[in-house]
Amino acid sequence: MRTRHRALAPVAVLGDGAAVPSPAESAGYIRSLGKPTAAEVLASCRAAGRVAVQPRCGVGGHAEMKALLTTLEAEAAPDILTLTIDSHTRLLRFEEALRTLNARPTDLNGYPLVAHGWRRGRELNEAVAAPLEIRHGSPDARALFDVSVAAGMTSFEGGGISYNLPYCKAVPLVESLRAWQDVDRRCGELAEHGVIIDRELFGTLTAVLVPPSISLAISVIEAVLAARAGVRCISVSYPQGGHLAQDVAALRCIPVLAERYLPADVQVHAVLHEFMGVFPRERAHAEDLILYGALVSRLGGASKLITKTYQEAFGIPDPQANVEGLRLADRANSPLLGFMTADADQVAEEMEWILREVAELVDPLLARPDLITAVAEAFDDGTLDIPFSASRCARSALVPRRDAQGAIRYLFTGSLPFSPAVLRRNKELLGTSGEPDLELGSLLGQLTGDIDYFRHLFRETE
Amino acid sequence: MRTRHRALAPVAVLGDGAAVPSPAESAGYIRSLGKPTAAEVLASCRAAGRVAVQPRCGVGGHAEMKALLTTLEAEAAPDILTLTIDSHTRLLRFEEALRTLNARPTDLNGYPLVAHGWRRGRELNEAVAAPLEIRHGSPDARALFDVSVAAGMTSFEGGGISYNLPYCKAVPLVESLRAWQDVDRRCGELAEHGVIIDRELFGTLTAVLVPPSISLAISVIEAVLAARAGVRCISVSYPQGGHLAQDVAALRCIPVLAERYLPADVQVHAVLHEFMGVFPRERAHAEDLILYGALVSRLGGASKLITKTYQEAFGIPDPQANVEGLRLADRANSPLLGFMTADADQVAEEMEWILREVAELVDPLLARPDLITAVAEAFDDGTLDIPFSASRCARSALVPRRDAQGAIRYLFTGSLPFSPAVLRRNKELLGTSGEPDLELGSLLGQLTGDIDYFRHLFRETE
Amino acid sequence: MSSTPTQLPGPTATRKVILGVAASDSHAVANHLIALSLRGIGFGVVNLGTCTPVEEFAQACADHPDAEAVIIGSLNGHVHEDLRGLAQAKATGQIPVPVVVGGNLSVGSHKDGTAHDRLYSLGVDHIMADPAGLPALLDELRAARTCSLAAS
Amino acid sequence: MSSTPTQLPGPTATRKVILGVAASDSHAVANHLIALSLRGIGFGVVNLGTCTPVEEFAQACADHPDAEAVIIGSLNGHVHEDLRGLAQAKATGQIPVPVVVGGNLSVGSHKDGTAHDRLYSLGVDHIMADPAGLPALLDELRAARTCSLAAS
Ligand code: B12
Ligand code: B12
Repeated sequence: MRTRHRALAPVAVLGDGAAVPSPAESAGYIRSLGKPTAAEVLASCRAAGRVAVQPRCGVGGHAEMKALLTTLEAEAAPDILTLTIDSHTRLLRFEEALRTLNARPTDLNGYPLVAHGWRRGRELNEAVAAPLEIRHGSPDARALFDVSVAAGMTSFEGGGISYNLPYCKAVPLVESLRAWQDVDRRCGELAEHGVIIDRELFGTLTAVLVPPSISLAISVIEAVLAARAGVRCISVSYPQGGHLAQDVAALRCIPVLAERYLPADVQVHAVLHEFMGVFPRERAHAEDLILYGALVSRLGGASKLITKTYQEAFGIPDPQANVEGLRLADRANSPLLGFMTADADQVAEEMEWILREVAELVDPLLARPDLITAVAEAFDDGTLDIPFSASRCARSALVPRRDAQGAIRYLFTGSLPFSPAVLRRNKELLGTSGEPDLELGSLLGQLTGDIDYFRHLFRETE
Repeated sequence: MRTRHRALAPVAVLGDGAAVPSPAESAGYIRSLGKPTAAEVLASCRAAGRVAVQPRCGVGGHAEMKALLTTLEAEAAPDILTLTIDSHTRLLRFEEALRTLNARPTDLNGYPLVAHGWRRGRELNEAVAAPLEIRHGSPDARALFDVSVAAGMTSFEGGGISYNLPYCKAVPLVESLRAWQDVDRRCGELAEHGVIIDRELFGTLTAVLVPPSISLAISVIEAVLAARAGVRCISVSYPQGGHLAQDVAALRCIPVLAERYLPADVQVHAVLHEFMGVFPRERAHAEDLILYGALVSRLGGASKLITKTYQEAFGIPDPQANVEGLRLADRANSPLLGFMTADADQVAEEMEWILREVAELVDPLLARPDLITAVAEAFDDGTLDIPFSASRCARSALVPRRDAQGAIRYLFTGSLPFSPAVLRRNKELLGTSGEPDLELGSLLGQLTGDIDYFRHLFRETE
Repeated sequence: MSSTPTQLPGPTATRKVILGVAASDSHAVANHLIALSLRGIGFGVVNLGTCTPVEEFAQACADHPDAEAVIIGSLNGHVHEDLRGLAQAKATGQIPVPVVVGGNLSVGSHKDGTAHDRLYSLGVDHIMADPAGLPALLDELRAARTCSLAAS
Repeated sequence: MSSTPTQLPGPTATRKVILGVAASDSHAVANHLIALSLRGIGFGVVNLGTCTPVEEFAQACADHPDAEAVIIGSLNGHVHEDLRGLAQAKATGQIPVPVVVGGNLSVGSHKDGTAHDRLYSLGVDHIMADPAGLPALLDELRAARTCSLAAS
């Protein structure tokens, strides 16, 4: 149940009209806050061998948001807290966000920070001890970034590809990539003022059946662009797909890729997003999956875990469900679980192929002088692609499927520039002798089965 | 928070004076109840590869007890439910139980079933779908057993040794063993009426630093006595000690011992009691330990798990804590945890020695014609013994210690008839070259450290 | 391995629907699958995809006067604000066909009926839970329409 | 390996206490450890062990008139019913020495002060949390007693 609060005075104009402070002023505020930055928390968790846990959380009203953050901190003490932004704000529909905020704040699926303004953001920040991350989905996040930094937030999610393709229909990639280059440059500027902003990339993409090498290839590209623009701390997030060895391998690839493609002085953290696809509906099943995800993050050596709740299948969770999700996930940090291991051979094999696929996808692009143009062209001609794109900028000619063990493989690769060896392995693992079944109805059934994988596994669909 | 209820009319005389029905009548009632017996639930869980979960739960008031059971069932759906009996009733202090029940029911640390009477017991039984077990600690449980069966309870914990030595000071073993022979014979009688009572033995004993071979040796003796008296379903419980391989090995020894020492037509189930010693006080730590225990039960192939709560260190838990403990423990039944294993070599080695130690303890006694007398004499001369006995009937000359890995070993064996090989191995594992330190202060410190093992492990004592 | 069924045009379509996801909503998976399955049973699907404002649905109605229905998905809880302009678009005849809505139609994990009531008063004609019911509903709608055309 | 320190008698004792656990309570571990540690620092400990009714404590006082205190542990939450007879035993002089109680003094996980008040009104003189404080308390009690003896 959400705590009831007296409504605050309505917000008359966006951000109450207060001019956003300069980066230097914001950096000064952040240093004066007297709390660790997200980057510092990540570094100290990594040093302590602990996976930092962080909720998704965002509600429309200001008092409700504050209560949500303080409740989560009091009852589950996550290492980092979140401000999830509503989807009007994400799409620069600031007026719609403002109107809904004033008319019916509970109709918002996140906190409209631009409408509330940076001063309210500071109030939230000062109400809790943990640093905050802004999680959103904006192809163009420049306005939101400035407000966020002014509010003292030290972690900001997104990227020119990963916050475009899953989050909008018709924003050209060149535009979003340029807008995110601006954000990244501002991070560089803040670093010069002594404040490191953790820039998390949204490797989760469209979340459903995303092959690891697609997620990591896109993160590599975004990470290279971010580092070139001056970002000093990059979190590479990867969405749990559901197959233990594949997920552990994907996470363990992140430091290898960082070493291969990024300058040595950039901190890189691996982050796991607990299963991002269709969640089981029964509480016990959802909790099994939450714990499983948390264990995967530990086995994969992630620095951070973004949690889900047992209400995931139904809607934005209430605070209590969120607390319980965090607590359950934190069990994976138990000192008593040192005995748990993932099969080393299987993980090594998955890593080898993931790294190879990523290289086949990104090496040709990284060789080009203008990476942004190269990326836009690649999506255009299908040499880069994602499944189930929300945007017309990606073809979604790539079709994933689960193999018999539940790992995510490529059924169709569209125009992805994979070597014959990679294509052959995927074919073999899917057991598609010759051409796969092109009949629509049967493909649809198979895909739906793969999407609902965990509901089937828990026999919820019988 | 305990739900508040209107007090019922006070109980005028024990059990409201209603005569207890005959075994045949009780059996008829149980068959008419239309719910599975505990033995049936255990068998079906075992067949499904699921560890049945069961709470500890008992409060003094009748309405409160009913609310507790229905809450636990509604919110956590344990496979079997419990009626934990207060400690006046355990010690036949029925009048004290009745007085406290009428004066201040919340002062009771369990449900005084004899005072409430079998008709109220039936009401509890009929309020829930799961079968109920009576858990108590009575050296002489005959009155309680009759009331329990009349109330339709199909599982009854205890044994002539295991409900004597940890639970009273001066009841001679021969007396308690004979009283329990009566209980076991009544189980045989009920079996003839078509009702199988699950008889759980309390291998947990004094719970603190109990070496596995002591627990299992005493269970073997009680199981042999029970089977001879006609019991058809025996649950052998073992208290989690805290060392993964040792605990898994102990659980896996149970079917081996059953095959070695019991008739083939007796069903035997292994049961794990989540850590029964000093619990950590911080909620997160307690929950880590609860999950760990549950995982051990799965790895050890237990049929059932008796759960604890995060409030264990403080007192009888409230219903919500109990619900949460059950839910967390049930995660160990997740179909997603098939990848977890215990080190096979380590487990095999521990099993070999546990089986050997048990044989050295019980074989001489089982060879004697009168097992009850043999057992009483053995405790008398120290060839059977338990640590930290509550009773004067055991010497507690045996002193356990944890080895460097946390496994429970023998520091002093008193007069236990162990072979030189066993003694040597324990000495080696404890790293005690020559005679161990006999200085009192230092031994006390070491023992306290071992007792507070998990509080230290979680750094609660720094 | 180069062409994929999600890219295949539907077979020569005799019936047509307009499909899309509400304005602030980028959830694409159900949209992809619904398009695939309607095409699979012979519908022509004008799929406007994610993030589609009411005006874009209206424009599609103008471009495809033979469309039988407008089918809108919404998962992110913002359906009411996103369809704010629907009442007017229907009143002015810009969206002259039945509007079917489905998905997750309010914010939060505890649902009640008010979200549906609010949608009906915005001009939504049908609310569906399971897309598997779409073909039958479309048949019904066509039957009703033919009737009312015949009657008028 | 045959004799064990828990069995060793204390060194020649100059001071003596009576120790035990309340009547319905069989928790033995703290009792074992407290006995060990008091003996370790030179006390003679008459350990009545678990499940000790008030009458048994009184009998021990009669048998050991030189005992300085009666020390009672209770873990199972039943301390109030178990010590019901204490007030009378003290009033009649059957337990003439200070009574110290420690352990877990009420049923349930949420504790308040009332459990302690009820114990004081039953005649308990001191309630202690940590047994490590026992030696200091016993010294204090002896000093107080010597004083009051000297004064009388
Ligand atoms: C995958 C996913 C994403 C992906 C989407 C990628 C993409 N571009 O498609 C990503 C990660 C990008 C994402 C983003 C967000 N998501 Co999202 N997402 C999900 C998730 C996990 C699965 C959705 C999915 O793909 N399902 C597979 C399809 C096949 O099923 P479905 O969408 O549930 O649809 C079924 C029915 O709803 C129905 N249906 C759907 N559409 C239609 C249409 C018609 C006409 C009919 C008849 C039926 C119908 O039929 C389908 C089959 O049964 C769900 C939670 C879940 N279900 O487990 C959350 C969920 C839908 N997301 C949610 C939210 C809020 C968001 C965000 C706003 C972020 C936030 N604040 O948390 C952003 C959206 C940004 C935006 N602008 O909209 C919420 C909605 C909350 C609510 N209503 O209260 C959910 C429920 C998660 C949650 N518990 O908070 N999400
Ligand atoms: C081991 C144990 C048992 C063993 C005891 C074996 C034995 N014969 O000794 C077994 C399994 C048999 C058992 C049985 C029961 N137990 Co028990 N048990 C425990 C447990 C897990 C540890 C106790 C222990 O040995 N601790 C080690 C010693 C060294 O520490 P301690 O006893 O806590 O004592 C410390 C302080 O209390 C204090 N202290 C103790 N005594 C004294 C005396 C003095 C004078 C002083 C100054 C200080 C002092 O100093 C000690 C060191 O710090 C505790 C929970 C926990 N703490 O984790 C429950 C616990 C004490 N048991 C409890 C209960 C209720 C029972 C039962 C009644 C069953 C039931 N209804 O659940 C029966 C008792 C039957 C009876 N007739 O009394 C409850 C008490 C509940 C309450 N007060 O609300 C506890 C807290 C568990 C719980 N959360 O429900 N138990």
